[in-house]
Order: sequence, then C-alpha cells, then structure tokens
Amino acid sequence: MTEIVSLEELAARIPSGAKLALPADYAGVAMAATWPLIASGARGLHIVCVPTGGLQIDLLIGAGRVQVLETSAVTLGEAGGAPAFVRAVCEGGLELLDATCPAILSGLAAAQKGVPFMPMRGLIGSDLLRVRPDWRVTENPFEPGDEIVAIPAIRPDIALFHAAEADRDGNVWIGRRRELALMAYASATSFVTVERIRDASLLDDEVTAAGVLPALYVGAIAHAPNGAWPYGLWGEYPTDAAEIARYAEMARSEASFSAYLQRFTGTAAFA
Amino acid sequence: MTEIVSLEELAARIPSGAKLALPADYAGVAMAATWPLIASGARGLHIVCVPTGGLQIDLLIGAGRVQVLETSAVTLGEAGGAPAFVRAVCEGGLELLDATCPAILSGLAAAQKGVPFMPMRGLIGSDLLRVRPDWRVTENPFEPGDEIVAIPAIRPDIALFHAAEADRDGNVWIGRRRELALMAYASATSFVTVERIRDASLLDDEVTAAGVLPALYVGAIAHAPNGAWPYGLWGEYPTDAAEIARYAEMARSEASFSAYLQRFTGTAAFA
Amino acid sequence: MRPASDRERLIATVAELLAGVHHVAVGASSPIPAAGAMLRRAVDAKRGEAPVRISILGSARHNFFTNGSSELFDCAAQGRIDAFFLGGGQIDGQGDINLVGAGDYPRSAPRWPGSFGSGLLYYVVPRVILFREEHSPRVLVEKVDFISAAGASPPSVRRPGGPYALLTSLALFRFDKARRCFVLTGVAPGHDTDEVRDRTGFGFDVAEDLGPIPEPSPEALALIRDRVRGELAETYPQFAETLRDE
Amino acid sequence: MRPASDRERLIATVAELLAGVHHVAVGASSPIPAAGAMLRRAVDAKRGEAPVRISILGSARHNFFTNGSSELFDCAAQGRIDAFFLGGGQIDGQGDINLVGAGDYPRSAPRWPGSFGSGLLYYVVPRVILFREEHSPRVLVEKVDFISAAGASPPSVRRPGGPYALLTSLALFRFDKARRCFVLTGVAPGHDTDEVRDRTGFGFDVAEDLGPIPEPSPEALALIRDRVRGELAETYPQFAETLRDE
Repeated sequence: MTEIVSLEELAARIPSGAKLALPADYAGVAMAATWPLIASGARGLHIVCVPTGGLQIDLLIGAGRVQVLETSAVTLGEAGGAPAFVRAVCEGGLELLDATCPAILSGLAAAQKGVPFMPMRGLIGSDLLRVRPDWRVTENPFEPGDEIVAIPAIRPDIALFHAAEADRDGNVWIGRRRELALMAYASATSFVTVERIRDASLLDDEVTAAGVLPALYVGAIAHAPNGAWPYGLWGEYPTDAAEIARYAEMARSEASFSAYLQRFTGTAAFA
Repeated sequence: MTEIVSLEELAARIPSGAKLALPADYAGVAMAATWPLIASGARGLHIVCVPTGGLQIDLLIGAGRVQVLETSAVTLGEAGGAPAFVRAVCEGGLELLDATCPAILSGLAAAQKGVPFMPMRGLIGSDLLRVRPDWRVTENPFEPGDEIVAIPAIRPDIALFHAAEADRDGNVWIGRRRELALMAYASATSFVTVERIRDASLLDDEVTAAGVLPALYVGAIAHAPNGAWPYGLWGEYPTDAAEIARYAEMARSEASFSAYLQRFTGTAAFA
Repeated sequence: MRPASDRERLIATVAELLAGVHHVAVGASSPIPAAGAMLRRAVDAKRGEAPVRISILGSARHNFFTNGSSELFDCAAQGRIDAFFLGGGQIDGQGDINLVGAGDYPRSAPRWPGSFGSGLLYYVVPRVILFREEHSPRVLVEKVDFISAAGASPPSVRRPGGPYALLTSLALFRFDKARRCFVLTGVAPGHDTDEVRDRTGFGFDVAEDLGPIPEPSPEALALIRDRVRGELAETYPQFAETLRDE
Repeated sequence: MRPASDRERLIATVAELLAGVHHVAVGASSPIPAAGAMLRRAVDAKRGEAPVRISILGSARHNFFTNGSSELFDCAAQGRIDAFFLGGGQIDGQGDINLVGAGDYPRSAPRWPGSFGSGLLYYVVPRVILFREEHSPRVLVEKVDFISAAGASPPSVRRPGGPYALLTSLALFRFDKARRCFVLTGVAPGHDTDEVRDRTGFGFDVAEDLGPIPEPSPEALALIRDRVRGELAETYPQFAETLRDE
C-alpha cells in the first residue's frame, strides 16, 4: 500500500547506507526532498545516478552524505562542472563507480527482468572496464570468440524522484519519462514527490493510464508543489538557470557551500 | 519516412519467407490485413507470436502460409482450441518453436537492446529447453555454478498490428499495450493498421505522447476502421465472441475452413 | 442458508491457500481462482487487514500493469508476485506440468495450446497453486509426456518458486519440495482416500492430519454470494451468473 | 552577402560530414552539431531528397523518443542511428577519447563530468564525428589519461561504429580505421599544415588531396542565416541570438 506522507516523513524513511536511485536533471529531480534528506542526517548513501547527476548529487556530496557514487557524469550543465563532486574526487573522498549511461540503464533493466546481468555491446578497450572489476567480459554463448560485457543487476533500495501527479491509490503519472519506471521496477520501493495529488484514479482513463507508474512499485508519496525547483519539470515549469548558476558560484568554496545549504535546511555545518 | 497506404498495399509489402511478429488477441490484432495478406499469396512465413496467438495465426496456418511458428500458445480462448493449428501439428506440417511467454519477450528485449541474447530464469528441467536447441544453458558470470538460460535475440522483419490511432507523421498511439512497442523496437520495421488517422501530431501533447510508438519504427500505416474484428480493441470495441465461435466450428474441417476464408478473401482454395 | 456448492467450496479452499499473500496474479480464463482471490481480499478487509492485491490478466478493472505483457513476468521475476495459478493437460507426481500435448512431441495428439508463461512463473512465484477441476488418471499421470515446467530443480538452479498445492474437485494436496512429491491433505466431502487413489495416476503421501476439505464458513459463503459474485461479474459475467443458480 | 564566420563554416562542414545520413542524434549542449544537422536537412529538402531525422536530446520539438533515456541507446544499438557527435577533454591519435579527467584515476585533476553514453555510442553508431572547437596539444594528446571509449577494437569485438572524422576550429581529419590514425583532410582558411602540426599533440597522416576547408556555399549560408537559425532558436535561444550578430 502506498502511503501519502509529509516531505519530512518521506525523507526520514531513507536510512543511512541506503542505495538510492536518482534521476537525471531533465527527468524529475525530487529537489524538495533533498533538504529534509540532508537535514535528517542519513549518511553513507550509495547513490546511483540514472544515468547522470547534477545539483542534487552535488549537494548530497558537499554535505558529506555520499559514500559510493555510481554515475555516467555529474555536471551542472550550462552552469559548468559540479564543484562539490570535483572537490570530493580530487580529495579521494568518494568511492567512485564511473559508468556510461547505457551500462547503468542495462544494470537497472537486469533488475527489472529479475536476472543477474545484462549483456552490453561497447566498453571493450576502455578504462571504464578496467576500473569496474564488477563488470565482466564474457563470451556470447551463441558465437564462440564474440566478446561482450556482462553488466550486473543494479537493485537500489529506493528510487526517489519528482513527478507531476499522483492519485490517492499511489499511481504516479510519469508520461514519457519512462526511465522513472525503470528505476522503480529495479528498486525495492519508490518514494515520489508530486506537484498535485488528484482524487480520480489515473488508471480509469486509458489515455492517462498509458503514462502511469502503478502504485504497486510506490511506497510513499509526498505533496511538493514546485518540488523540482530549481530544476524544471517537463510540461510544468522551466529550469531556474539563475539559481543553478548562483549555486555553482557559491559551491566553489566549502564555506559558501555551507551558507547555501543552511538557507534551505536551517542547520549549520554539514561537511 | 512512414507511408500511409491501402490495406492491400500494406499486405503486398509482406514478402514470402518474411519473419513476422504478431500480437496476442488482447493487444491489437491486424485482422483486416489478414485477408489481403492471405490473398497476396505470400508463403513460407515465419510467425513469432507475441507471446501467444489466436484466430489470425490459425487462419494463416490453415491457408498454408506458415512454415515456422514460434509461440507460447495458440488458442481461440473461450471458443476452444485452434483447429488449423492442432491439425497442422498432428500432420507435422509446421516447424514448431514451442516457447514460453517470457522467453519470447526476452528474445525481443535482446533485439531491442541490440544484444545477441538475454538471460532468463526458469526453464531448466523443462522439455521446452530440450526441444529448443537454440536456447542455451549458460553460467552466470558473477556466480560460478549458477545456471541460467540464454535466449537469443528475436529480430523479426516486420511487426504487424492494429491500434486505435496514428497521425500523419506516422506516430501510433498504443497506450499501455507496450508489447507493441517492444515488437516494433525488435523488428526491422512495423506495419500498422489503425481505426483513425488524425491530423494533429500525437507528440504535441505530453499526455498522448506518453502512449506513442514513434514514427521512427513505423514503415507503413493503413486505415482500417473496425480493423481488429472479430477481435476487440481496448477502449474501442469488444470482441465478437459469436464470430470467433462460428470460425471455431467451421475450421473443424478443411472444406468449411476454405468456405470461411473465401468469404473474406474472394478466392477459392488455399490449403 | 443454502449449503455450499462444489464450486463455492473450491473458491473457499483457494482463499485459504492464499492466506498471508500480498499480491496474487490470476490468468485470463480462471474464474474459480479469481473468485478465491476476491474472497481472500473480502475476508481480510472484514478483519481490518491489508487487502491482497489481485492482478487478473485480461481484466480492465484488475489490470494494474502499464508496461504490456512483459510486466507480469518482470514483476514475478522481481519477487513482487506471491501467488499464481497453473493448470495442465497433465500433472505428474513430481509436480511437472504439461500444457503442450500428449504423445510424442512435436506431433502431439491431442495438442493443447502451449506452455504460456509457465516456463518462468512456475520457477519464480513462491506459491504456485495447481488447479484442475478434473481429477482422473488421464490428467494426474505418473509422468507427463512433455514437461512445460518442472516441479523441482537441482540445487544449482536458483528457484524461489514452485508448486505449493494441487487442488481438484476431489482432493487437496500440498507439495513436499524436499521429497518432490504430493501429500494428500484433504478429500472432498462424500469421497474417501481410496477413491482418490483410484482416480490418481501417481503415487502420493497422506498427511497425518488428513481430513475432509472443510465446508466454507457461513461468513465466507455470504461473502461469495454477495460481494465476490458482484466483483466477478465485471470479468467473468457468465460465470458470475451460473454461480448464482447453484 | 556577409562572408562566413568561423562558426558558420563549422556548421557547413558538419552538414557535409552528414551527407547520406538518415538519422542523426545530437547531445544536449551541442549547438554547432545541431545546426549542422539542421543545415543538412534544409539542403536535402531543397534538393527534394528525404529529410534527415534529427533527434536532439533535451529538445521538446526534436524529441521523438517516448521510452525515456534508454531509447537513444537502444535505438543506436539497433542500428537506427547513423551519426552522433562526441567531444572529449582529451582525444588521442588512436581515436581514444577521455571524458573523465586528467592525471591518475580516480583522483583526476581536473575531473570532467564523466563518460556519458560514449561507452556504447562510440561503438555502435557508424559515423561518430568528434567535435571540439579548441585545437591544442592539451586537448589533442598523444595518449589520453583515461579511455572513456576506445577509437578502435580488436577483430574479436563486433563493432559497427566508431570515429569517422575529427573537426576543430583549425582542421578536419578523417579517421583511418584500418591504420587506427587520423588523416588531415582540410585546414581552416588562413592557417596551414605546419600550424596544425604545432597545435596537435599526436602524429597524423596528411591526405593527398589536402586543401583548405571550403567556405560554405551561398546557398548554405543563406539557409544557415534564415531557416536554420529559426529552428535553432527553440532549443538554443542564446546560440541562435549570437549567431545573428556574427
């Protein structure tokens, strides 16, 4: 059964050490849940970026919440590199699982299918393969000598994302952002923040049903209007590029990063 | 570029020997294209049922059009067994690739991902595995001794199905019948019959876009109102169970099967 | 209250077999399993427990899936489906099932529709209930002619699922995974163990606490005749109608 | 007509490199490749040829995908994408690219965002165009510090895709797959081969027909300044604006 809870309660259900799947900038980032998550004090998170990360990841890293980071990239887009990420990498403060987008998506697809791995073309000859001993070069059983990489299933504890709408049964409208469904299938449960909660079931109409992630996969929902801000939400509102640029500027030093965070979390130092 | 053509033209583009993916009864069967396909004289078809078959398959088999049949089941549902299928099996007139639904879906998913195979749980100890030497028991590269089956990619030449709506760009609304998208991704091209062709793009509105198979995968579209009949189409019209029962009765002998066919195709003997 | 019909007793037995289940999936043409699942849900709701989620393939109202045919199988492989029903043209004493046909493959006679999803679901769903109304040596055979899905697997195979029980109009068996055999736990009222032996083509054990399959409780019977029949009407209108006449 | 700016020449060169392509995908922050693809489409349309399909990641109008992030990669692996663009913090003479960082991994300094989709796309898209405006020994190195994706693969690896050309503000190279090296085919007007050698950290061959990178035709220039700039404005409003001022 999906529970409808407050943002704080939703964040409080993410324990230290959780393996957390988080979407890319354009896909519905649960920014409003980021502040209470940081305030809750959960540490040692294992973050899986699906398949890249931005502001949310950089905040969690800067606040010292991340132990393991699996990602294909971390960037603030137009605003440049992600300062806390770059700093943590240089200082060796992160267990880094560098990936490539389709490998993360393949690992999640393996979890979706309930199989231990998915084969994937590419990768051979790259240093990604060298630094990821958890990826294996294997032989195509249908063609001797044909080498292909096996990507192990990625099974996060929780997928956390933001979407436009949910109904009271816990169904979530994700539209064509189906990587959110992929994250949810692969994860033990999903926590979703939404712009609106509507009374009528999203499954009652075949047109809206086509864009629904069923409640079956959703553990908790929190109402969070404008909840992707400063990121935008497709079909709802654009990205606040000025705010992201402001963050990029402030995150360049640890002191001003802390000041930025404090504004949203109400508490002092985090690093 | 997607072309909008007549039903006859669409059927004429299916050559002898084509590997054809066809959907299950409930998912949008292009029945209206079946009659001109049989009339066109294409033979030696390799049919992949996604993942089961019914009336359409039985008609093609009875008309002598099918050489290879890959399926998890063929049945007329409430109307009972599929007479032409059962007759062909008993007479040894079909190359039968007996499967199980998730194996067919896994084979198509492998083609979707552009990989040579997908691993799948189950199957071990079954006779399906014995009669399908193209499926291989392989070892999970991440756990020595853990046996798992590798299902080779299924890459049909053409996916043929019926849907409610297409636009003039060739985008097709499939709603939550996403096995149709899977078929299309896996196939070299898709031929789609539709109830309606609309002028406005289905991609212009994010709500309808969520249920769209993009034109990218669609080679040809034909307008065929009531085109799934006697099968139903979700959200449009129900199955005509009486007609399917009538077929089940007539298909019990080759003579009355031919009479049934002649009514729709206008030509005489087929077997 | 009118006494329970045979089908009402089967429905109540299915509901008992589903005790503790969170998500049960039911095939498209399985009205008795569907009714049993609906009764389970109704009983749990009356007791204030979390209602079981029921996915009925082919039903509009009970279709929670939005990712096409793949989602049932993916969902089962993810461990999100606790119970499922399978039948079989033949079922043997090792729990192997045959949905393909009798005689020598591939020229089976009779040929049945095919294996459907059994090649995965039998292996990954923890509580598979084999349900077949006909109880005869023709169906319950010593060894199936074709194994659509195997009842048990060697230790090298990861297998969270498999047979849990076998229910017919005559008897109820549980499956002993360790010993790979069925154990008779209940006989339909008015029949006895000897008749079960005569009409079963495979050998089986007998439970120490063997007894008659219980009649549905008055509470269960009332729920079947009111709420469950109403819910069934959407997906199985004909079945719901005939159930009224019993 | 005002003469072509450097960026307009890059756009026209990209359009030439896309001749014969049916479907080109462009990354989210790649306005010059996107403009080149739009010019290709405009030129083909004027000639009555089938227009190239352009998928721009992050664009609403040029997003034909409805299956989330996976669809670009699936589509490429299916062989439905003919051309794509990649850059790199470092690109070396074997066509290896580095999007991860300089120095010893994992404590790279500087650290760049990461490999994005290169680990698959570089291997399966037949015509990958490496595009980097900066032409310096810092970017074009003898050997990259980290291989995000390899320029060539041993024969045991199925590889339909790989580098096709390398375009910078200074030069155009094609990639010789058999010999795993770049071949200089064009130099930007006002520059010469010696300067290319000085500013390139890796060795390269020189094409027999080496010449200046051609100026855009008047037809191409007119299309860039009218139709292409209008189309760009939806996805890259700032870029379209600055293009006007050149």
